Amino acid sequence: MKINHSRLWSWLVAILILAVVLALLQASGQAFWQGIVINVGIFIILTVSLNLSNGFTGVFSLGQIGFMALGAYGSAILTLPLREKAEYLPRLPAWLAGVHFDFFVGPFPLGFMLATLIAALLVALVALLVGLVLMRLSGHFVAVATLGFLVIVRVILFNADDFTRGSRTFSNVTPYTDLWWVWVWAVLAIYVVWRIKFSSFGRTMFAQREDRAAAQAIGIATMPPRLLAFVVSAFFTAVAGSLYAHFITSFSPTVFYFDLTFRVVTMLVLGGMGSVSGSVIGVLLVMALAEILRRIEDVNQLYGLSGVVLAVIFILIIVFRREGLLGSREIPFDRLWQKGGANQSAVISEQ
Amino acid sequence: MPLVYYALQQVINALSIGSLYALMAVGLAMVFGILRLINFAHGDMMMIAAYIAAFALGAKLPLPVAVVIMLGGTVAVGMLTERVAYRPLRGAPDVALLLSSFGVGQVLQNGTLLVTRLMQKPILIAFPAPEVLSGAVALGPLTVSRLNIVSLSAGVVLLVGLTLFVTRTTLGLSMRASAEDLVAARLVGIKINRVVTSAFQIAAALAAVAGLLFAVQAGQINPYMGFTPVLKAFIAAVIGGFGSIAGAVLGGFVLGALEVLLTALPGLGDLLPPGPVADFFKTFLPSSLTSYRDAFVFVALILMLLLRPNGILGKDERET
Amino acid sequence: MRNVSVYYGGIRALDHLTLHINAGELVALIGSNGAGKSTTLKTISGVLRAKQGLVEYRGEDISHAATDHIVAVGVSHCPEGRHIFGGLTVRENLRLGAVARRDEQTLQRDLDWVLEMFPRLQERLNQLGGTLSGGEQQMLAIARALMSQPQLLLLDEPSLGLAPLIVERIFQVIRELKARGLTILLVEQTVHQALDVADRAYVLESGRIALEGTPDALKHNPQVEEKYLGQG
Amino acid sequence: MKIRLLVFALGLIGVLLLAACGGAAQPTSAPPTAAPTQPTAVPAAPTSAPASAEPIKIGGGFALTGDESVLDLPAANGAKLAAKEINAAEGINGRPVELIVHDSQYKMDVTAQICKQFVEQDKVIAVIGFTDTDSVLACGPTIQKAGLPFITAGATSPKIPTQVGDKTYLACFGDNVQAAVGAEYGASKFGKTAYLLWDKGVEYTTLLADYFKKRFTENGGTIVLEDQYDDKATDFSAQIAKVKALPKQPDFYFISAMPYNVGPVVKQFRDAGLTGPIIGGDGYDTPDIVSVAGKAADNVYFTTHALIDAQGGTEGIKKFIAAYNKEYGHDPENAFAALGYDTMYLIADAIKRAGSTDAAALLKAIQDTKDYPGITGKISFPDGAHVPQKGVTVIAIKDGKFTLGVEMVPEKVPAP
Repeated sequence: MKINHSRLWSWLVAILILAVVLALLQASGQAFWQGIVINVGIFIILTVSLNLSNGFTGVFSLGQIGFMALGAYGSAILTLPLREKAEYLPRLPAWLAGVHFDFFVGPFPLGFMLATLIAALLVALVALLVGLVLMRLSGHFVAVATLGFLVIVRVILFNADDFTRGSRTFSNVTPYTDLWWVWVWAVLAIYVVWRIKFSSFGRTMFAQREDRAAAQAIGIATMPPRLLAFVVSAFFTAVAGSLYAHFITSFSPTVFYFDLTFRVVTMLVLGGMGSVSGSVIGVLLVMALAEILRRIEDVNQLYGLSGVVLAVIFILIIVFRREGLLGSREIPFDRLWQKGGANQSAVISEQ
Repeated sequence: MPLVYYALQQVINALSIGSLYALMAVGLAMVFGILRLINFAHGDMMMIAAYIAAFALGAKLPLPVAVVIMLGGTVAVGMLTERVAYRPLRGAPDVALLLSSFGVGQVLQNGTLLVTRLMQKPILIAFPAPEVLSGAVALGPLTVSRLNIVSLSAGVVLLVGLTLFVTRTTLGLSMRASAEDLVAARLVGIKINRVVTSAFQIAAALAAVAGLLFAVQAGQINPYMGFTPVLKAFIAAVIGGFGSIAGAVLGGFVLGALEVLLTALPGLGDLLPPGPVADFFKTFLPSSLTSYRDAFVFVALILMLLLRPNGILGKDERET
Repeated sequence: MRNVSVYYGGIRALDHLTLHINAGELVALIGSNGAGKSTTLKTISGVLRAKQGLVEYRGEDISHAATDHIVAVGVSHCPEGRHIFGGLTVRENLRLGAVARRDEQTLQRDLDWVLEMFPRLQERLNQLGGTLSGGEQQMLAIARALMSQPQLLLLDEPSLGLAPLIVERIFQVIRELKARGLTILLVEQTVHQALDVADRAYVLESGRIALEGTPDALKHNPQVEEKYLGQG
Repeated sequence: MKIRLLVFALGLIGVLLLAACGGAAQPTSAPPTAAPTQPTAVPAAPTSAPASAEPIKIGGGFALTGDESVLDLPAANGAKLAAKEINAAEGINGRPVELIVHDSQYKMDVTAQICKQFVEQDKVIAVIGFTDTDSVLACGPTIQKAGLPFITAGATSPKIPTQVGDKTYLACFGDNVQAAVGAEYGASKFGKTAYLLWDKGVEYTTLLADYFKKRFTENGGTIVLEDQYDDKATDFSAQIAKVKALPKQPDFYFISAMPYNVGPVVKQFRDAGLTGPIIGGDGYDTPDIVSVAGKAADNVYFTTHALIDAQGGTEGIKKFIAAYNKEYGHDPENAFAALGYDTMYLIADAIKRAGSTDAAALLKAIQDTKDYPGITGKISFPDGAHVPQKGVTVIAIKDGKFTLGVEMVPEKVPAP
């Protein structure tokens, strides 16, 4: 593939600006804002990867948060310090009980990175197996079946006490996650999903989303693109799970359930199913709105208010602007720095 | 013979929980049949009903009055959601309807949370169970809880009533016809909006009854109480073939039986006299397996979707 | 029907179509696949909406009326592919045919009349619609459409996929209905037979009226001969 | 049109972010999640204490909403009442105390977040709160890493100090103590056979059941059947069917349950015709047990920290009830209100003795606490212990009312 240098340049400029912003934030010591920006990054990974599986292929999965849970638990078990492991998970099998991914290269927690990768790869494998079965279904039956998967994951986490402490708090996870970790992964997720969208695989995803029968008729097999989307999506979702686990440091299976699913689905639908930049915008909008509403809620003790407002906005979008803010179009941020690029093609249209 | 009582007790449990699932699943199936909507907010209708009943009973209203208020309120909410969130989506893709019902569910849950908050009530409120539904009755050597008896009889009465309604009345026939073939239903002059509204009314009323019974059983209610039952109702509906009323009833009872089997068998090892049989159960069906029940049930759901997407009673004519 | 245009998404199915049917007339609508025949019927019965133009029935504008209202004022649409309710019995199917009517008293009379016309259905009253043979299903579909006591019957491809003998029987029924004074708009692929029973016919091509005239005139039109009658 | 959309979206983000900034820029005197049900929160700058002095900031982590709130809300109210009284009486060493309360919603991720907030934003010198072990496990490590003292009001796991670290203390007895009391009380009052049921999804109930089993069997008792259920289960028919299938009913049922399960489980046992005595732990100390189970709650016994009763209680309890009633308009809901109250006073006492808010000095002062006269009992941390030795109150429910059974110190306590 021929690399378009001006585009590459745009990516680099964008990343550089991001890096400067992060560095400034890091230096400011504003813990609150750092927390928010970390959360934004994690949700961007979640939403962009959900978009890959649900938006691009139209196979609406409600089970992705199950992958997140597996990623979180998987990597947390690997990085849990040995003393805590003995104290909290006394019945771990020996080969796991002695494992502690705490290697560093200088200040760089290589162990955390390895644990994240191992967990995410295992989850991708699980997704491959699950996908082989579930991606045969279509329409809303996929939604029900994947929701079933989410429930199954939850039941297993609840019952595999030896590994997860069941529904009791899994605590004492080392807080490795910081701004840099999250945003390196977020940029990577955006980049990968973006490249998939504009690859031939991406085109088949969209083609079979628009009309499965027609896609099959012209010889597009629906299974490979669906499966690819599902597995890559699960991989990044699991990475987000690992990052989240090492950010909040204490969690239980309840954290990774329907509330979170709905939150991410809202971000996806708001931004537009099929648009990577739309997902980023969706995350920013929903996070900002949720944060504002949370404050109103706290002051007035109107718990539930933010949930109602977000859900009403969600319904309004579904009813009046089903394709979301951007549909499957993109804001061509990789061309914003190209001379005249913004004028020539402000928005790339997929179809 | 305690083991015989154990078995009988489990049969009663299965029938009782099965009839609740059937009530829920039928509501789902009616709406699905006509609109192709998998209504995620259905469980929240149940929750709304439980809250209305709790406030009515808490205000010391007699049970029949409370039930009437509950039915009226829930049906009104059901109609409102249809008008606001589903009617504008006629003709939209399935997933849009599904997502909309998610939104509705979230609005109902958080709205309930907000309202209870404004009323200075805690999230979890105790359900003032009426006297009629508490306690146990001796049936020969068996002690059966009144709630079980009421659930089962309410289920049977309502389902028989519903069957008569959909086979004997024009509106009922119109509903079945609309579920079969929406275009043809329009062409013969059936008022689709009226049929859809009625379907939502009936679904809401059935959910309301189920909600009351669930609330009495649980003893307390919270805004999220509808989530698990609606998932179970999905399974029941899928087992029976989504969209078929008879299938939904059957699915409800099959699911009830399946669940009780999955809980009763693993427990057996503890009850049998010590010996090889008890050891067998303890080894292969330990009682800890019980808590994997929901996982098994959902695996069954997925298998069902893959192997017989139209359910036990379903026909293949929908396949297009 | 005046100047009607109908779109499927961005595709125009009917293009400023104008046609009229007089009371008591049997009008045939012929044309190749995708010419807009079924769309025309669906637009009249309110299943589809005209983006522009006017559908008028007995002086009433029904372009925006609900289907059930259109049925109630006397337009009955017997759709292509029959669309009977397979899970309902024949009796229930017929009962639903009369669902838009307000006069319950004459219901039994009409049922008798319809069953007299289709004695096969009489035998199968309590059978599920889905278990009937194709021809029986078509008869049921027509019978159901008649149960609404229509003044105007829209028949869409009643002979589609049926054995010749049964097609013959269907056309016999159509003649009978015509003799009873029913106004009929018939869409047919078997152009010969359609022209045999029709008083007048329109030829549709890509959403426009290409030709109009009496069956005799059309039969001898070289264009029609070549395109629709062929060797047959 | 496309450009307009883009501009619109970006504009919207901008507006929202600005609004969020505006919100964040507000002074943190009203912390985002300070939220009791009553609007009369703790005064940040009370009138009696010298207004000029900088307040001593203490974090209060409680699940004010969520399923655990039936215990946490009273505990938070008790702590706030104590803070108010302290400020009315010249504060601590001349400085007012500011109790910053955040709601953890009984969600473990939120719990971890608010505890980070205590350390990073609120800059508190110590944290108190929570009535359940899982929340402490979620919050504790953050406080421990920051080197700050943490006293839990009502989390009863004796393992907490080893699991979380050496800066964590309990203001209440450990589960091993109350389980031993439950076992000894049941054996002496009802007999030597018992049925054991526990919520397997929660740290507290699992430990309580475990300690009960240890002490009861060691004491010569037999567990005829043991069973478990998933946390937040609402249907206990499967477990009940098994109990009913027993050839002979045991002398009593020990059910280790969370407050939100107590009412339903008791009610369903009774509805099924099982009328024998039921014994439980301090999770039963909620008015919900009577409001859910009604008459079915009779013949239920449970171990807890104190009997909150205006007639039967001690002098300290009576005074506390009066003050609580004046502040909140109703009597304390359960013993957790008293525990919250004691915890706040306990930390205030330690700060007073330490003479500074330095973490090391404060920790030493807490460890040195000896016979601090709390209304839920005397509190000491002898020999480096982090769990106080306190008496256990057994409450019997009769005619829908909590009545004092006995106050006990167990003969033998299982090791944590």
